[in-house]
Amino acid sequence: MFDPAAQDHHPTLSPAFHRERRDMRAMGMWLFLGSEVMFFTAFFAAYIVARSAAPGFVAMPLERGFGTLNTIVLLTSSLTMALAVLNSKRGERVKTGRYIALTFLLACVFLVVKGIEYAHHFEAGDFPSHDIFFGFYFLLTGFHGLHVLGGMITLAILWWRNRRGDFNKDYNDPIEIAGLYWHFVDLVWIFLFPALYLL
Amino acid sequence: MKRFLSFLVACLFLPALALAFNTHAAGFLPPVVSEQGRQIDALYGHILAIVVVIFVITEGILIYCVVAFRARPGHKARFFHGSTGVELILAGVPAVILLYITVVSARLWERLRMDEPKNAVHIEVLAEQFDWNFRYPGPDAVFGTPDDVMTNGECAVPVDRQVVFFTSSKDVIHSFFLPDSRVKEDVVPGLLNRIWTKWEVIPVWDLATQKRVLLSEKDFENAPVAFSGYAFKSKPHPGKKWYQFSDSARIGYNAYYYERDPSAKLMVMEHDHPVDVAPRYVLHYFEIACAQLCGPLHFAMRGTVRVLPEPEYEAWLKAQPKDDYLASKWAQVWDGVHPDFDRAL
Amino acid sequence: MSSAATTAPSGVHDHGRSYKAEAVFYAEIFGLLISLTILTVTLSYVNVGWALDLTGRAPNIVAGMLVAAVKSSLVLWFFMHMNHEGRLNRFIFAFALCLFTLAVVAFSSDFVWLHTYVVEGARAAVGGM
Amino acid sequence: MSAQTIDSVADFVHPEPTDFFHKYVWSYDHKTVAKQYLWTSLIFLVLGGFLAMLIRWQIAYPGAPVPLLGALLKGRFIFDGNGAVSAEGYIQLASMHGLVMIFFVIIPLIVGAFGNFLIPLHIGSRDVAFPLLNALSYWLYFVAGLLILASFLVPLGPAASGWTNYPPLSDVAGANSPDIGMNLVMSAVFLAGFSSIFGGINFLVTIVKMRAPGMTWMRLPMTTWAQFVTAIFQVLATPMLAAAGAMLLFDRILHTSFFVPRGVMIGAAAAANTGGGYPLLWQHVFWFYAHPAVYILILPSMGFTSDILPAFARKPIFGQRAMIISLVAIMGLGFIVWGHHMFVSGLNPWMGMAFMISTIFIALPSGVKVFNWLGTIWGGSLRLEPPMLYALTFVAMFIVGGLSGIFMAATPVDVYIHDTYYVIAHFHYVVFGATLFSVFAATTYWFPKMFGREMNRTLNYVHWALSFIFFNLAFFPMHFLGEAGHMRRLMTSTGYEFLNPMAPWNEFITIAAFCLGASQIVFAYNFIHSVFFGKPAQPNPWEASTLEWTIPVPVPHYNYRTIPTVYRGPHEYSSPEAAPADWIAQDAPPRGNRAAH
Repeated sequence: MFDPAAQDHHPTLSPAFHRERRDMRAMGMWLFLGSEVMFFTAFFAAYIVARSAAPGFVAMPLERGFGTLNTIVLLTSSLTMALAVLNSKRGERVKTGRYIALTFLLACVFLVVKGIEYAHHFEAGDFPSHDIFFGFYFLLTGFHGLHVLGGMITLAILWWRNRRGDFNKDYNDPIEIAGLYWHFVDLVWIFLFPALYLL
Repeated sequence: MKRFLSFLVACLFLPALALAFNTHAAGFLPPVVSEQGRQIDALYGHILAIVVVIFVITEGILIYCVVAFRARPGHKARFFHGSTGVELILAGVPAVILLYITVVSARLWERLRMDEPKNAVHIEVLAEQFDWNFRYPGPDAVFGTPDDVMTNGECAVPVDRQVVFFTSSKDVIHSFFLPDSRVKEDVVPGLLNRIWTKWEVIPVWDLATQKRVLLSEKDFENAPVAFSGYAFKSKPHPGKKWYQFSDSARIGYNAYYYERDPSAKLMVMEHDHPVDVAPRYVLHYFEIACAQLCGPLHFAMRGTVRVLPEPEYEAWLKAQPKDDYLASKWAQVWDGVHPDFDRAL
Repeated sequence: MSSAATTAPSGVHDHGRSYKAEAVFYAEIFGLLISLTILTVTLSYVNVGWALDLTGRAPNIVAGMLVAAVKSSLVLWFFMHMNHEGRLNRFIFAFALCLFTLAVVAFSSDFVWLHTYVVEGARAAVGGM
Repeated sequence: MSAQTIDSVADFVHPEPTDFFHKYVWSYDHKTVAKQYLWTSLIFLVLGGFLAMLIRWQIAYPGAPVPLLGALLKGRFIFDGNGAVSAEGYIQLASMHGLVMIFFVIIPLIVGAFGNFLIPLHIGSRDVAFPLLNALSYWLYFVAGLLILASFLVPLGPAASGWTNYPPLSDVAGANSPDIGMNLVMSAVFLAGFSSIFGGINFLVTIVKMRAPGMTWMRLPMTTWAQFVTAIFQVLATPMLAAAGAMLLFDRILHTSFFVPRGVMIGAAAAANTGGGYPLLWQHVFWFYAHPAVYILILPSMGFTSDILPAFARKPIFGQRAMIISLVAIMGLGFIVWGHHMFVSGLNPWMGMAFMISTIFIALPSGVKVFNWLGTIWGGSLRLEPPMLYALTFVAMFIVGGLSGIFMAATPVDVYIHDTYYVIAHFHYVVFGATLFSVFAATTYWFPKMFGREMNRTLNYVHWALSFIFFNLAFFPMHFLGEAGHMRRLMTSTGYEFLNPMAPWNEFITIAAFCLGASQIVFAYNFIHSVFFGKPAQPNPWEASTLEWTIPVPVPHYNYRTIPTVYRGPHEYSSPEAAPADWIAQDAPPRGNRAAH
């Protein structure tokens, strides 16, 4: 009989426990993604309002080449993340580690490309205070970049825990939850890319 | 028993409050001077009546329950979970009342904000941190031309004519609030808001009773009103900048205006020659207040509206001095940035 | 070894497909996403409304948003396993998206009215300066 | 010793901390986190109340030096040269009173403290879903509190543009808004927002996934139902505040111009922001959050009342299904009524019409709830203990607050009474009269379970009587001020002639407010004294039937030795099944004489 008072520090957790825990964490992450949707709602609503109602609003030309490259990089990282989750579900520790590392690298590429773009803008003098379009550009891509950075930190921790062997076929929901978050970051970029660069 | 009595006494306080609320409430609304204001007051009284009835019934039930169903030996609580029939009534009756209030309010809201009056007097209002500036189009009926009349802190309007205010702000959000005619609209920088009203009475100050009196245009004709010199000066002390807070002249302005010693002779004008008639009234004004927090001196941002009959209104317009400081203020903000009212964003 | 792997007990939404099939499926989704990206970039160079000879940006904007919506629902449905999530998680995300549309529609409808009523209205009211 | 195998999350318990640090400071236990929230928000309540009294002093006696503090702090903080409240200081007082009370007192108190303590106990679980996230959200709130306190000590003082921070006043440098203090306060609100988002996520997952067997949605106590709807508001509305805060901080620091239109001139100098933004955008995004926020402020209190009234009327709640339906209705409507804060702010008149209709119909669920509370106490046998008195006052004051809200929902009337003391009377009746009285009710009701000791009953009666009388004397005359058109946030009304007749009322309100502040000392003394020296309490002093009363006092670390199975609703008082006694616990096995409800 389970006696809560006699709790020792290393209880063994059964697969049923992990499945329940995974469902709770998935619901928690979906709620967090719901709140993130609302966070970016405010920015997108403000951007759409500024474009539709401001007579003086000029959509400044941005480097579409970098934008497209970034989109492809993020989509690839979504693929590698999905494969990492798939492998961790199959208990393939080595492959999972490799795919997490690949996702991490792609995220670095994304940030580097973003950095180059920012550098070009700063050289051309397009600071956020310069024009309201650039205010929105730096606001949207800045906060998206912060979310990518947050995702990278989580991926690094997961890669290290995976190398240490924490995960197995039963217990792998941290990677799956991080996958949810990463796909959401990619989702935001999918909407952000046409809004800022193309239209 | 002691516990219950103290509760009962405290609860009797509520119905007394309700009665006080009812009788005293109507007393605080300032006397209304515009047609819209009367409609708003009527709607307010209407909703107040409904609300006080609901208030007395529900609080009464609450107090009755506490008295009748208090725990006492031999009294058992009845066990029931509630019936959907009662629920429907409890939801239906308020729904009908609320629907009625919605319909009444919607009709009045449409009259207040949606049909702008035609051929009205147009006045531009430029709010700035802690002051109101007004501009009239002048004879050529076009704003931004040299013949415009500009004043600071004080504007005159003809009585019994629709007046449309175009309000915008130079720095932060203010709010153009006329308490007597129940008008209020925020003044947002970068946006041209329009608010309109019509004054039906002329405010005059009764020197005998030291009280404000509201005269209709007809009574104003044959009332012994003194047009003292100060009625036309927008600033009592030409030399001083009178809107700085530190100099309390601004707050004291109305005190100065009325505490003239009785011996000072008031000049009563009949068209253009003085007449020695003992004046009973002096021209008075309605106040403009700022209702939106706009900075530390938000409380001192006060303007005045002089309501005048038509001829006096024209005379007042002509008598306004040209002030290039005011003109520069308009040029910088109003015409410089938003030449053709293109103030959307 | 991989055969044992396929029947992972804790694979909550493991639909029995082999690892190979699963990976290929993901690759197909990825290919679709990349092609949609290329489509949306090419669309941006073209005046989408030429068939109805519409000038202005509206058709481009609508096309761009439609493609973005398709791409995001692909990612949402397959990569994030929304197809296997419980009804509750779908409801949460759907409710957030409804609030997104509510916010966007409400905010912009206030400002669009302003642009037409205030600017034109003002000019008309004062004799069209 | 054989390692224990745990096969269900309900059995997982964090090992009990032993040393002081893990027991009280960095603790995962929802009961300790609740007490941390409780003590911190009570401290901020004292600060907020103190700011309110300074405001009232300045309104009643404009320019008069503040009695004790004025001479002491001449020239510093919010005091001017001769110890009176300065013009900038008054606006900072008003803004910080609002900000501190809403973000740092009420939300942490009713959602952080009581939500944390009660939800796991009410649903029969050992802890919340994510204990680490629970501790994190408290410490985020704690850091935000430090930032708020720091903003008082910064040279130009804290925020000075109202708790709503409308730009361009809060946005453009030089428009009399303090520089660093405003940034500190905005980032504090930003952090407190994330603290409540994480709290909301935690509670939603706990309520949905960790209920004891047999605890169906209809058997859930009303407190947990209210916390469920509040958590949804928190998770989906608070991010809008974070985003609006981020845009405002971008404007203030990077001089972008999201909310600053073209051509803004402060005095003679042009604003640093280039312009192109739009001030009403902030109001839309802010109020999209802030109206759900004011429901976050009231819903948990409705939950407490819906649980306390049946317990002391010894009778099940009247129409539990209708109560739950109105809760869900409030959740639905809560998101579409934010425009009623902007009727006179240049909003499109047609949208004013739309928001009027949705606002008037959000009064319906509240009305249904009030009638159901009256139905609950109708026919009961009321034990007039202190928690019952406070809960009845909640109902009485919520009726007044709700009814005065209808005036503002009718748009033409709101044109006149917007931004006047009528609005202040309305929300203080709802926030102080309803929510804070229900916090007193919840504190006195669950004090034995929280601290294992009893509060002094007579002191509670004294506090209730004093607070009730002085509350009404202080806030009811504000309706009269509102009717006279007295604007809010006015440092002094002596400048306006149409407000001269209102000066005696202002002084009357100030005196009543000071007495109200003094009468809170009774409760503070009673609370602190009883925590350490109160009489030891029994597990179920009120003979209540919800799950938390079935466990020993003080509550063990693991809450339930064995997870209870639930057989009936939360308020089965004086039901035939209970036969001799007039209550039966939720987890008592069903007796033959009546089918479990």
